[in-house]
Amino acid sequence: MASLPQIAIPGQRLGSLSSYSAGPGTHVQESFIYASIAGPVIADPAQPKIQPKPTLRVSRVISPKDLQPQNASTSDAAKPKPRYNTLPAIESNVLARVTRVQKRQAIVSILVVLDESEHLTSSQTASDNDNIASILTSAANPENHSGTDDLRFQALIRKEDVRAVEKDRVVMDEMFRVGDIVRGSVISLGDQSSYYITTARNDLGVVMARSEAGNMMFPISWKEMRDPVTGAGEPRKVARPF
Amino acid sequence: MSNQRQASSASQVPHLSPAELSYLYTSLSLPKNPIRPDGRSPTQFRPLSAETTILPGTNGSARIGFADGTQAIVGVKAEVEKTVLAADTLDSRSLAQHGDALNREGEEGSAAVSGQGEWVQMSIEIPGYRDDDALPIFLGEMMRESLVGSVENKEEMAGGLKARLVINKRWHWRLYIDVLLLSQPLSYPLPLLSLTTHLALLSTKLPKLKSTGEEDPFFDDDWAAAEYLYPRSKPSSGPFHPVRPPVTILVVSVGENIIFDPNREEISVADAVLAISITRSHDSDALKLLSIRSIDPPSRLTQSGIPNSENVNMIGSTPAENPSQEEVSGVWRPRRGGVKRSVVARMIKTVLGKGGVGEEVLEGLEGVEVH
Amino acid sequence: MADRRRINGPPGGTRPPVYASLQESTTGAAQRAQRQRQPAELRKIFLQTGMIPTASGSSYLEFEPSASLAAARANPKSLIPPSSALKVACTVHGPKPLPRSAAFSPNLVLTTHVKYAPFAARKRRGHIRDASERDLGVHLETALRGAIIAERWPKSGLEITLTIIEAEDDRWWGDAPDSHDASWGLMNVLAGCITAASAAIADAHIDCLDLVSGGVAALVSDESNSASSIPRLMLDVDPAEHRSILSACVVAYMPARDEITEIWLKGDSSRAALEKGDDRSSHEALIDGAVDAARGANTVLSEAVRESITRSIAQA
Amino acid sequence: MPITILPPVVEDQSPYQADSDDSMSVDSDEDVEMTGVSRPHKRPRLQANSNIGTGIVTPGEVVTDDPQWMRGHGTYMNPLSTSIIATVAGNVQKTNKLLSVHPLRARYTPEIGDLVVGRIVEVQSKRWKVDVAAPLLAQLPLSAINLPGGILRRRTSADELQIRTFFSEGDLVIAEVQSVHQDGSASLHTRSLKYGKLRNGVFLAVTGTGGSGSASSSVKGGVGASAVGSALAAPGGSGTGGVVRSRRQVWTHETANGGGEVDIILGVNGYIYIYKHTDGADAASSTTENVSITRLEEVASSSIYSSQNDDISPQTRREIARLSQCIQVLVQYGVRVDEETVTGAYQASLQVDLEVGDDEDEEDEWRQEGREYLQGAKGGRIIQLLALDLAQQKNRKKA
Repeated sequence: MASLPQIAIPGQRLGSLSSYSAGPGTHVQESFIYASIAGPVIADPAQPKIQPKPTLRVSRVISPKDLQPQNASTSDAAKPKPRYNTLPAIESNVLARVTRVQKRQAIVSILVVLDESEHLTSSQTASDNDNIASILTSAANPENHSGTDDLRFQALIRKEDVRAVEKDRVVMDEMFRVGDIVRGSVISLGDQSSYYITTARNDLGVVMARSEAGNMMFPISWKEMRDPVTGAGEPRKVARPF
Repeated sequence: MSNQRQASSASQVPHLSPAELSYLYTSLSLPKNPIRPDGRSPTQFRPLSAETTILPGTNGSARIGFADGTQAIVGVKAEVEKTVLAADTLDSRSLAQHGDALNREGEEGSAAVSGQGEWVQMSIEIPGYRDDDALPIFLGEMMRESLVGSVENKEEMAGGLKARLVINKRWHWRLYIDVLLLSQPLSYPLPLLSLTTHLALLSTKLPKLKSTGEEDPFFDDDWAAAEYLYPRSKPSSGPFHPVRPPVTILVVSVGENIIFDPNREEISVADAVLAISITRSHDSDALKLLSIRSIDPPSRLTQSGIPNSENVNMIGSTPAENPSQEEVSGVWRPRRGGVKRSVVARMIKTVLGKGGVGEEVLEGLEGVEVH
Repeated sequence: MADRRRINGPPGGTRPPVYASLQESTTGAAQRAQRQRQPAELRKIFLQTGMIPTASGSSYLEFEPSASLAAARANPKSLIPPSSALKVACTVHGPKPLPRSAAFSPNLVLTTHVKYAPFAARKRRGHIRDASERDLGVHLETALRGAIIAERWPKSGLEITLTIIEAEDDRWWGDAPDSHDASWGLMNVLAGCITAASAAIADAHIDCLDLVSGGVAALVSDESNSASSIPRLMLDVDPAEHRSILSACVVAYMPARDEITEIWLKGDSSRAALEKGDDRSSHEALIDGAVDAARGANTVLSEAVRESITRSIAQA
Repeated sequence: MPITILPPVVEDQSPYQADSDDSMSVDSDEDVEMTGVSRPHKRPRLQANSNIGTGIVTPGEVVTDDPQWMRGHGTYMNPLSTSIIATVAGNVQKTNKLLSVHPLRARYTPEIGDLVVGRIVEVQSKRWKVDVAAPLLAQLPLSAINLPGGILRRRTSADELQIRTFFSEGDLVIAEVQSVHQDGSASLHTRSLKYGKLRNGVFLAVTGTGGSGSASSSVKGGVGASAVGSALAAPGGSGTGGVVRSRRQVWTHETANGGGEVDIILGVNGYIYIYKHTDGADAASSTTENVSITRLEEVASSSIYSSQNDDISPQTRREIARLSQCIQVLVQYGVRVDEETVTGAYQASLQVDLEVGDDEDEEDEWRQEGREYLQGAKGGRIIQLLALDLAQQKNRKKA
């Protein structure tokens, strides 16, 4: 097995299909694995039963921990990672802002696609939230609501996908309001334009919202949030806070 | 919608199912003897009907129709125009002439001798496309570049078409070639347009010049005395190598096979599409290559098929998270990548070679009666 | 079609002022730039990625100016620069959602815009894209589409914009127009655009089969009597340096797969002086020459991409 | 010779040549009329007592003044008079006392129960939009397809999410018209094992058919189709062709030259699909009695949404191409397309190959394999043979 290059550029031959299987960021040509994007090369170790061969991938995310896997713990003081063009895929978690609430569905625009690695280890999510805090605060700000939606992928939350229980009694207005930030999971790549998102899990739902009065609210139950200033509660499908 | 996508690219986006594409690709790539959907041999063109000089108001015209009903009409008009040097050139010699009278005799303004490519204007009208869409522009540039580029060194046609348009130092002909497709194209319209343009130019006549030298030009008003733009008379002796307008031929490669005049279905599974312009060589029987352009194969935009093993609607299938990248027989995969040099070379050879397709096409066109 | 929305410059373009000293010099020895390079020697290329922070990917490419330009600068005889060298900026936006009206696409929808800056060439260009710019866009799209793995990005669009800041000359400025046929500079521009766009796409982390680069080769004849001389094959020609270019070829080439994604050859390639024992036909030699030039550009390209990824890792 | 360039065809026949075959105006159930009735050059005006139901009428022409007739499609009545006036150009048809004009050339008008071949053009959240050559796109609701895993299964929202895995843009489907809406657009269903996604073959669109089989597809200036056709006294007269509603729209054809069995679907809408016969589907449909419903579903659904082709031998591909060409020849010469004519043309094409094969030199290697281009001079010969064949059959029937 030839040694792997640390960094690959598109078109660079990484290894043979006989010793590796091809992961994201690579493609196969005549039984060899080639890189298809530029970035650090990572060989995920083989998992018995599911994946007999180690999987080769080229990472889109450039973070120091990918380069020094042995001292991953030292990289906890994660600086903002440059994030590149992740397309929503089925089962990827996203943060989205609600742009319209209709009787049978809510329309949201996807702000950011969260990394798979990040929802695997919950300890990482905290730092992950730091990373995207700036996106969220600016997105939750009512002044920033116009304009950039055309550049974001649109998604739908259908009424039946809002929560797992009492599906028939869902009233969309009591679940989401325009401007809310929602954590959701992609369930379908959908039709021409929209993706489909579900929030029917405890950890999914509204993560940030402003009250009628315009104040940031905090969650008090799985279906209510409260304005710290006025003390008024508003119904929401709330994501379990961490 | 689909029109919008068409407009963004020079090739048409096909609407075929993955199963159809796969069937076609396999049929066309059968080693040695591809099966074309309409039973033609790989080098066979669709039959067409042609006539020339159909428009009395033009200097030359032609019409070609395919059996499927698509027709193209080309009209050629010529106008006399005063020669002006382009504003962006500082012709050193014209400057020199001011100061240096000695140079005058020896060097003429070269533009006046060789003609300018701008004197040939070409416009293509295709129903369903705006005139600034990619397809008409791409086709127009493609046909014009081989037309003005065909430099010949033969006596009657020295300097090619451009030079033929020179009347004298101060006057020249301007040629307008207007190409009209009568219906929305059912296949890539290049061969149709090119063949029609060829015939129209063959039939183009310019009035006989009566003036001589540098005087203002005047012409014989007897149309019967007019001369062909591309001379048709045979020399009394010696081999006959007529000067002819170029022809652009569409060639595709599918697998190992090379296929001519593809219809829409065939082009949508092609690995590579080339437009090759050729003309007769002036000093031998061989053909001359004028230009090659690759055309974006529409197969790159197609939808891939799903192998049964990954189809969620199949019993016992396992929908793969990361779709496998290996080829499965019977499953269409959009073409990706380019074309090998050896394939390009073979495509050119099939066109140019002795007794090749190019020769036969030109021969066929020569057989069309020109009044 | 006149542009009514803007106030345009004079319609015919402007001539640079002509001074007496120029006339003297033109009557004297010819000032034509001379090719200093070997026939197979390429111009140096400057290429850097990530110059435009707001774009998903970007690059800037510059060809090394002809040696005669430096000489002319050092010892100005004329106000007119003897040659120009390509400068291109490329931005990539996306992948982003397709417009609402667009139909479903299983693949990444690529759109390319090639635009000359108004001041890019000796003659001023308008703001509206003309036929040759659209034509370039089509060629570029063909070249790139073959390299991109489009099915990885369903329902998304990618917009590639190339701004040509300085174009290549089509001929030496002192020659009359069309004395040896048109727009050879366009082919150099296309080759540069392909290389630049490829770098920007890699910078945007769009999946590609390979880095695709552009290269140009031409058959040139430098003797004044072009009929008798035998044209020679040269790589990466600067049209300003040659009296007569008979034919030229530009390819977009992927070295890892040895495949051509775009080829554009034009002109009379029937005669060429090849080395003895070389039994290729001259157009094949021309295509091979262009591929060699593209290989050369590819070394710069891959180095630039590698450099940019190392840089971003260092920052992380 | 790779290129054939023909002089343009001058159509100098009598202008009324198209209606030389009067019997075509009658119900299309009848067999093709062979006798070319020569008509007087000047057509009599159709007036009150004249012979109604003959020939071609043009829009605005009075079909009849006789009040005993009821007006049908393609006609209108001035409220102030009793005369029935044509609104389209076409053949007059009488059904009992109903008088209608069948357009010579029209787009397909869907009718309930029609078997159609369609192409998916758009995927919406709960239905597909399907091109069936009608003026409006037809719709295929998600609820009108067979869901994999059992016919009795309820449609779930999960099915909605993966609607694209059943059919997606470009896919060809064979379906039946379930209902026709007010605006003339159709709703389709594929709730039968006969229906579903098409693969293993080629698609062919017969242009300009109006469903009920009135079409003129000969193109002026095309490759001499109509001229040659009429010279050979094409059966069915010129001016009609395309697919007609008939007893069998789908059948299996046993091909020659080792091509095996090939299925042909003639969609009433003029879309045709020719594909390799697969035993799997056949087994499923023919053994309906023996297999339990759920088992049957399993068998059928193993191929119903597949987009993977089976292995198809070159011989089969060649015969599929031959069949497709035969249909094209039929259309070119204005002959209606149904099982009888397609089978006849196929046999004729084999015969033509034998004829040609005898006297042709070996000069052209491409001609060896019997996969020549049929649409040319050979097309004419095929039609000639077909006409003979059909005439004989008819005589036999009469006798």
